[in-house]
Amino acid sequence: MSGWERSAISIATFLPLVGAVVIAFVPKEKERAVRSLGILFTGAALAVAVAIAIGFDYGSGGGLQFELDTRWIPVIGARYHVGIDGISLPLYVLTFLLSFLCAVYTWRFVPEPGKTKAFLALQLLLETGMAGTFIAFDLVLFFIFWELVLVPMYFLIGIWGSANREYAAIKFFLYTLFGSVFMLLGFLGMYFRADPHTFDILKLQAVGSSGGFSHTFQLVAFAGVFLGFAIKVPMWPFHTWLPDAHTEAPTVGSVLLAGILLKMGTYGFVRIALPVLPYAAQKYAPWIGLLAAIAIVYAALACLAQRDLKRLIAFSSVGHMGFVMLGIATLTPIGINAAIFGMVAHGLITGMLFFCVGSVYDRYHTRQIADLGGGLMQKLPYLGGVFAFVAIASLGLPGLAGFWGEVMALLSSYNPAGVLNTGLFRGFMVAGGVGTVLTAGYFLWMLQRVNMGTVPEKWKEAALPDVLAVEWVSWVPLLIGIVALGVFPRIVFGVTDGAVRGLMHLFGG
Amino acid sequence: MSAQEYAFVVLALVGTVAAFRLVTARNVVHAALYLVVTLAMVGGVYLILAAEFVAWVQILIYVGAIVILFLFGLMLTKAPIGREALDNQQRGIALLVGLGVLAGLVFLIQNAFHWSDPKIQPIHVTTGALGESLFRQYVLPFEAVSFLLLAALIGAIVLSRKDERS
Amino acid sequence: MIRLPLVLFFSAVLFSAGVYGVLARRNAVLVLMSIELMLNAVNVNLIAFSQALHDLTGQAFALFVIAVAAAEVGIGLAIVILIYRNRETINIDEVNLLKW
Amino acid sequence: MISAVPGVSVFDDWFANFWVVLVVKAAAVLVFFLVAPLLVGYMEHKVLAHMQARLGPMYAGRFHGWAQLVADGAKFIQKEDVIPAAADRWVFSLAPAVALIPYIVLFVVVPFSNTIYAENLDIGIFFVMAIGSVNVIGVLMAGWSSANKFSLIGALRAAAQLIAYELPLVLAAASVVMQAGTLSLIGITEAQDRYWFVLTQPIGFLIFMVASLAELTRPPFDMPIADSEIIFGAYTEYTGLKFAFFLLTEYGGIVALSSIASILFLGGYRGFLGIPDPLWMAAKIGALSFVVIWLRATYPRLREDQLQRFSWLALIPLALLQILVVGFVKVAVG
Amino acid sequence: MTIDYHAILPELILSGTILVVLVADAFIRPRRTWLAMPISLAGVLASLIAVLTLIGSPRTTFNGTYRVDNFALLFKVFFLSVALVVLLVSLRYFREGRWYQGEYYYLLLTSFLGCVLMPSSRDLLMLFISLELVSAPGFLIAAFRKSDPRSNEAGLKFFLIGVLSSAVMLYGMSLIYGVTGTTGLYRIGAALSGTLSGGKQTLAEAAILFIVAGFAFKVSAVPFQFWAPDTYEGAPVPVAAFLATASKAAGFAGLLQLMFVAFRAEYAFWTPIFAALSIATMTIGNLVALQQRQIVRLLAYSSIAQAGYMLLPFALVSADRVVNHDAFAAATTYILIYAVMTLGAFTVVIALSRESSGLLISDFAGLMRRAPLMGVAMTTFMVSLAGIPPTGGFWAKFLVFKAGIERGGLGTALAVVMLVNSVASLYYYLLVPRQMVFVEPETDRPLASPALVTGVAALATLAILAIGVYPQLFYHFPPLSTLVGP
Repeated sequence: MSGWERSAISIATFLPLVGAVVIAFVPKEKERAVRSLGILFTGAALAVAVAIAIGFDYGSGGGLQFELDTRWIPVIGARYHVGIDGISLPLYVLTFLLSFLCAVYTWRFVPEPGKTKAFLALQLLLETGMAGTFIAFDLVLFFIFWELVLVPMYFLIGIWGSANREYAAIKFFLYTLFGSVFMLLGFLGMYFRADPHTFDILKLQAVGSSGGFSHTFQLVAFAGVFLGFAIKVPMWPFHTWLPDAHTEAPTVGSVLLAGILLKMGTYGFVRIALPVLPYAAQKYAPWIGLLAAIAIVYAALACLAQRDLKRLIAFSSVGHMGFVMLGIATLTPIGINAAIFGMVAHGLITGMLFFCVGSVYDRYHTRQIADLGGGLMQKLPYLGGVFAFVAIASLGLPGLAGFWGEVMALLSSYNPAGVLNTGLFRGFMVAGGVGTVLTAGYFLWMLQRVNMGTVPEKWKEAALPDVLAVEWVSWVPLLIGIVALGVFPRIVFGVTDGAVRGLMHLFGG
Repeated sequence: MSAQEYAFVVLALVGTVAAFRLVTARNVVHAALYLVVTLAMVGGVYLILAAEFVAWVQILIYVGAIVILFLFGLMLTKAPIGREALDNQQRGIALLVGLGVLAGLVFLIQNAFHWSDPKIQPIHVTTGALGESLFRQYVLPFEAVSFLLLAALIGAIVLSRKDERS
Repeated sequence: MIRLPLVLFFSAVLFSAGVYGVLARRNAVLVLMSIELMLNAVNVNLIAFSQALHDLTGQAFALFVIAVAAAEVGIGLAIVILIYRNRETINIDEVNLLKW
Repeated sequence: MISAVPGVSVFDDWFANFWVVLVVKAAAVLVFFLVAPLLVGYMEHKVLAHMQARLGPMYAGRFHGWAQLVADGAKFIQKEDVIPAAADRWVFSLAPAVALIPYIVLFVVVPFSNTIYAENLDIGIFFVMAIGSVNVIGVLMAGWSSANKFSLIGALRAAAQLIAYELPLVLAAASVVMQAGTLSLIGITEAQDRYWFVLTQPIGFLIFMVASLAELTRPPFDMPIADSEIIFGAYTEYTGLKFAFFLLTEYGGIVALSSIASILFLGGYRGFLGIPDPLWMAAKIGALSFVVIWLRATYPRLREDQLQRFSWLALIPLALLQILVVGFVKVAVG
Repeated sequence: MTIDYHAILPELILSGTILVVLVADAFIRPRRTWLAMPISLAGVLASLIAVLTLIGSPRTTFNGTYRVDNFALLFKVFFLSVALVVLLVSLRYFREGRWYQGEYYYLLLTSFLGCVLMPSSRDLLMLFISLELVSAPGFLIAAFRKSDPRSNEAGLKFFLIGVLSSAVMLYGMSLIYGVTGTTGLYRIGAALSGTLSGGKQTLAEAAILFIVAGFAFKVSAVPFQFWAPDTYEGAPVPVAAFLATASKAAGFAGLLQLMFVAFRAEYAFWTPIFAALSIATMTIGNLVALQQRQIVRLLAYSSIAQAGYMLLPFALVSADRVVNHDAFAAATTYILIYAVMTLGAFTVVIALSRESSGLLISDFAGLMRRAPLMGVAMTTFMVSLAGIPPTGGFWAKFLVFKAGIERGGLGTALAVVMLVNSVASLYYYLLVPRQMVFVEPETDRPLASPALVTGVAALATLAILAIGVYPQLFYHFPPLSTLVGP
């Protein structure tokens, strides 16, 4: 293996961290330098990530590539084991893409109270944590990256958030931490039950698929990791931190939170919970499916009741993640593929939605649907257009990215894995279907209230800029992505399918 | 019972009574004086147990120095003649705990050592032998204690001296 | 010839009396005296065991305990006098500026 | 670890002997204690008087007032035993006994020849120091229980002084012990068969004597009873027999410390010229007592702070130095 | 018996330094008394070098009562490093204001002498003396702010509870001596695992209880924790830092030796006690910490809660050697990492105490702006104390969890309790960064922090982060330095 292959993903992952340190040493008066550095480092990291994607051998997406497995903490048996496979790759690239776009966006939009330097440094730190989670193949390493996102996100929300930011920040922190410590217990349990003791995810998967863990243990351990992942996803009823965090977070924070952070939870299910603890996964799957179905319907209903644009989108996230979880719960290759697709699509779409809302807020200084009062199309045609486009993508219009994830998740639940109760899952499918309709309903209603109609008196005279160049730069890639994924879903499915099938093979069948 | 045991019992009884008076006395100086009695009786017990050197150390250090320090402390802080409330409000609890500890210990001790079985055959230890052991086997703790005493001395002076300014 | 438990009982009595004193007294010096009582109980134990085991360690140990006790009384009284100078009281329950 | 000889405790020893022996010994000690201080007291009367160019007592007992102290005693017995109303009766009454008894007990180990002694403890000098330190408690008791501020100040002064000078005293004794290689008083005496330790440790001797004076609260170290400042210190409220006890304590103390000093530094009962040992001992005690009295007539009283300073900054460092030197010599020679 | 002077060389150097400081203080002019600090520093450094020369095969001297093995060396290096730090941060604190500087350094060093003796003491007598040598100067320097009644009170409480607990501990030691006939830890271990009559065994167990109670005071475990917050608050801040780190670690060093060497055979008796102690300590520490407004008290309760975590591994001891090994390593690691974090936090407090002596948490407002370095440092310490990766504190907790899960049963339950506690603790640990970041300061004036103090804080931050990223740097020391036999 070449040195490039061994180190590429580490380079990409830690470049932002280096960037954060570099930025920390730039005097804070040099605003432009700071912003340039932010774009530079995220851009460089993205470039490396793209290079990885190009160098990726799509023919063998099931195996680990760019793998590096080296000594790290021998005393506790933790290794620095990173690698990338078909499941990770889309999420990995998405991470760098969104981070880069956020850095670009920050060129123009630094939320109150400024402090660009700290803002960008924290963003970069966050990026390392998120990216690392998707490549870690050692539970301890995974956990470290997982937790690494907490502190920067806490400050991003807490410092640059809106009115209720501190409450939201601490709530986010405590919820996720609470979940993750139980996850850690589960990890430790896996370590000790595996013979020989190991934190290596691949080895644990092998142990899990060969029935190396007792049933009782699996049930207990799954409960632990479930708590960790489910809170992060967030699954109903652990979702209550999410609307607060999203609503209060600055635009960039929301984008990253929705676009990537939530994926860490679902990714954890796919990567760790299911393959390592297959028996428990089967036992819990109906319950997960149930929660997912509830989430879909509940979120849709909640959205109908929202008056705050951002909060509405936050709740819609809960619903979308419900589809992802439903796909996972079916334990079928189609379902998991759908889930991964759904994650990527949600990352693009919801990220984009938050950008839009951020820009709307930037113009109107309000997010209340009633205050906006409609007429966005008239007042700011480009922004209104983009917003409408993304909202429609989000409700799952065929031909756009949102569609494939949802429809395939529903499809897979028509015919879940053999061990699962087909009838039950078909029930979930019906609920999901109802959810889709409701989703379409609330998005359209929202568009009607925001985009359509005439411009209210108070905004008529206001000189509001339409989409700026910076915004175009940071949005276009996402918009292209949304269309591209809608038209060519193979972009993702082609990558993931091999890996998913490999995983499902391990998983028991 | 042997003659030593009779002597012991007498000393122990006096010591016990004095100890009780010490913790119940209504006057601080009386308490200190009861402490002297207890200490002396304990010293007597050491003598009966043929630990002569320790016995006289007990008198020299405890009675001759520690109690004096106590009395000094009491008088410098204006120990009044007469009674004052020396006890706090937890006498009942304290009594319970004290009795509990006593009962527990007595039970454990009689459980561990049969009443008649281990009889101490006191051996007269020459001071020389004790000195040997102190300065050979225990020379390290000995030196450590000397540092402790020096620190206590210096520190106590620093704390208790009056600063010019105040 | 002395029965070992007899001596140990005496020590237990001294110890318990000390415990009572520590808990029941409010004057710092009296508390310290009660603690001295407990230390004496320790020494009685040590000497008794030393003679029962015919082992010198106990006696050496007792000497160390006495030395340390002396040091601590010195320290304690220095602190007590310091407090008295600042506060005019050495009752523990009145020395309560620090509260959680 | 046990290198001790299986043997018997002190008490075994006593119980093994006849009670009569004990009683006799006790009586002998007591009698000596009652007689010797009287002699010293009388000596003080006369010596001081002559040093101050006066006669001193001349009437009681006809011959140079030899019975003056007996008469004093009789007078004290007759006097009313007053206990102040505010005093703490028990402590007040016990104080003289507590002050006096240690000095009596102390004589148990003082040898007057290698056969005439009450007890030969192998830690004799240590016993002396231990017992001698108890006396302070009596003074403190007296001072506190009198409910008189002068008494209390006196007692505190006495205690502070006794603690301060206890150290040089013990240290000086310790260097003698080091040279002699034994704690036993007879052993120490016998160790001076070729020369007195005062020759090798003159500084130690001086320290010991000075510290003894302070221990006895004798002039020039008599701040605790400085009559011009605090009347009569701890003893202010005492009358009658109780007061007599304190006087007895003082003279007993002079005898006691003189005898210890003579044992430690002047070869104790060892003499020459064929004069019996006990007489040598008595002579040395007398001589040292004379010195103690002599100093009273010679030096004025120190101030309280000078007194403490003298001990901590002069005597103790000197005594430590002495120990160091003895230690070096001992190691170098041995 | 010949004495292995090399084995006690660090202690000899340290004692020499102590005497030099004492004498020098008497002869240097009052305005120059701060010179005692550099002298002490040099002595500690020399002693540290002497410790390093001892690395190698274990040495035993003084009839087996004193042993210099990896365990001892690890702790000695640790204590001397803490000494360096405490000395450095003390300089400015004690130069400002009317302090008995020379005496302070003298007493501090004496206390550290006790610390250094502690991990080598394999004998009850030595343990007792070391413990006293740690504590007694501590009593004195806790009351060093003489004119402040709060400091006096700090000293008095610390002293009374300290002496009481030594008395209780000594009583236990005397009983152990009576039952086993020895004071040597290894021989006690052998005696306890041999045949004892039932009655004697019970008595030994009671004695263990007494001894544990004594040490529980030293490490401020509930219910012996009352002194800690009061004392930390009242004492000069560097002294509080010392008490919360070195002094506490010394207690743990002693406890480790007692439990793992002398009393291991009785583990069935004492592990439940430690479990209860641990749970009570961490829970009460955390609960009360939630209500604190004063920073030193907050740190004090935090240190109590952390003591609970450190006690947890003791409760895991069992017949399984591997588990014991891991539990031992977990406890050791936790103690060491904890000390770095706490010392760092106190350093920041010292920097801040120069401008406000009351030191409420609200005094931290806007610190991130006024002193970014200190702000980042304090945030790191707080996050680390809460146990969030990628900081050293996480690895400390991780090892404890790991050992708990490995033990299974009770261990898992304890780990869960500890987890819940860690999460709850986050709330109050975040209070400080919250103040620093989110709250506007009254003044924008940059905080004037002495270079020494800043340097120490930066160093501690780096250490915490370095351990956090690459724990292996440090992780192999504790497992090597075990007292659990092969």
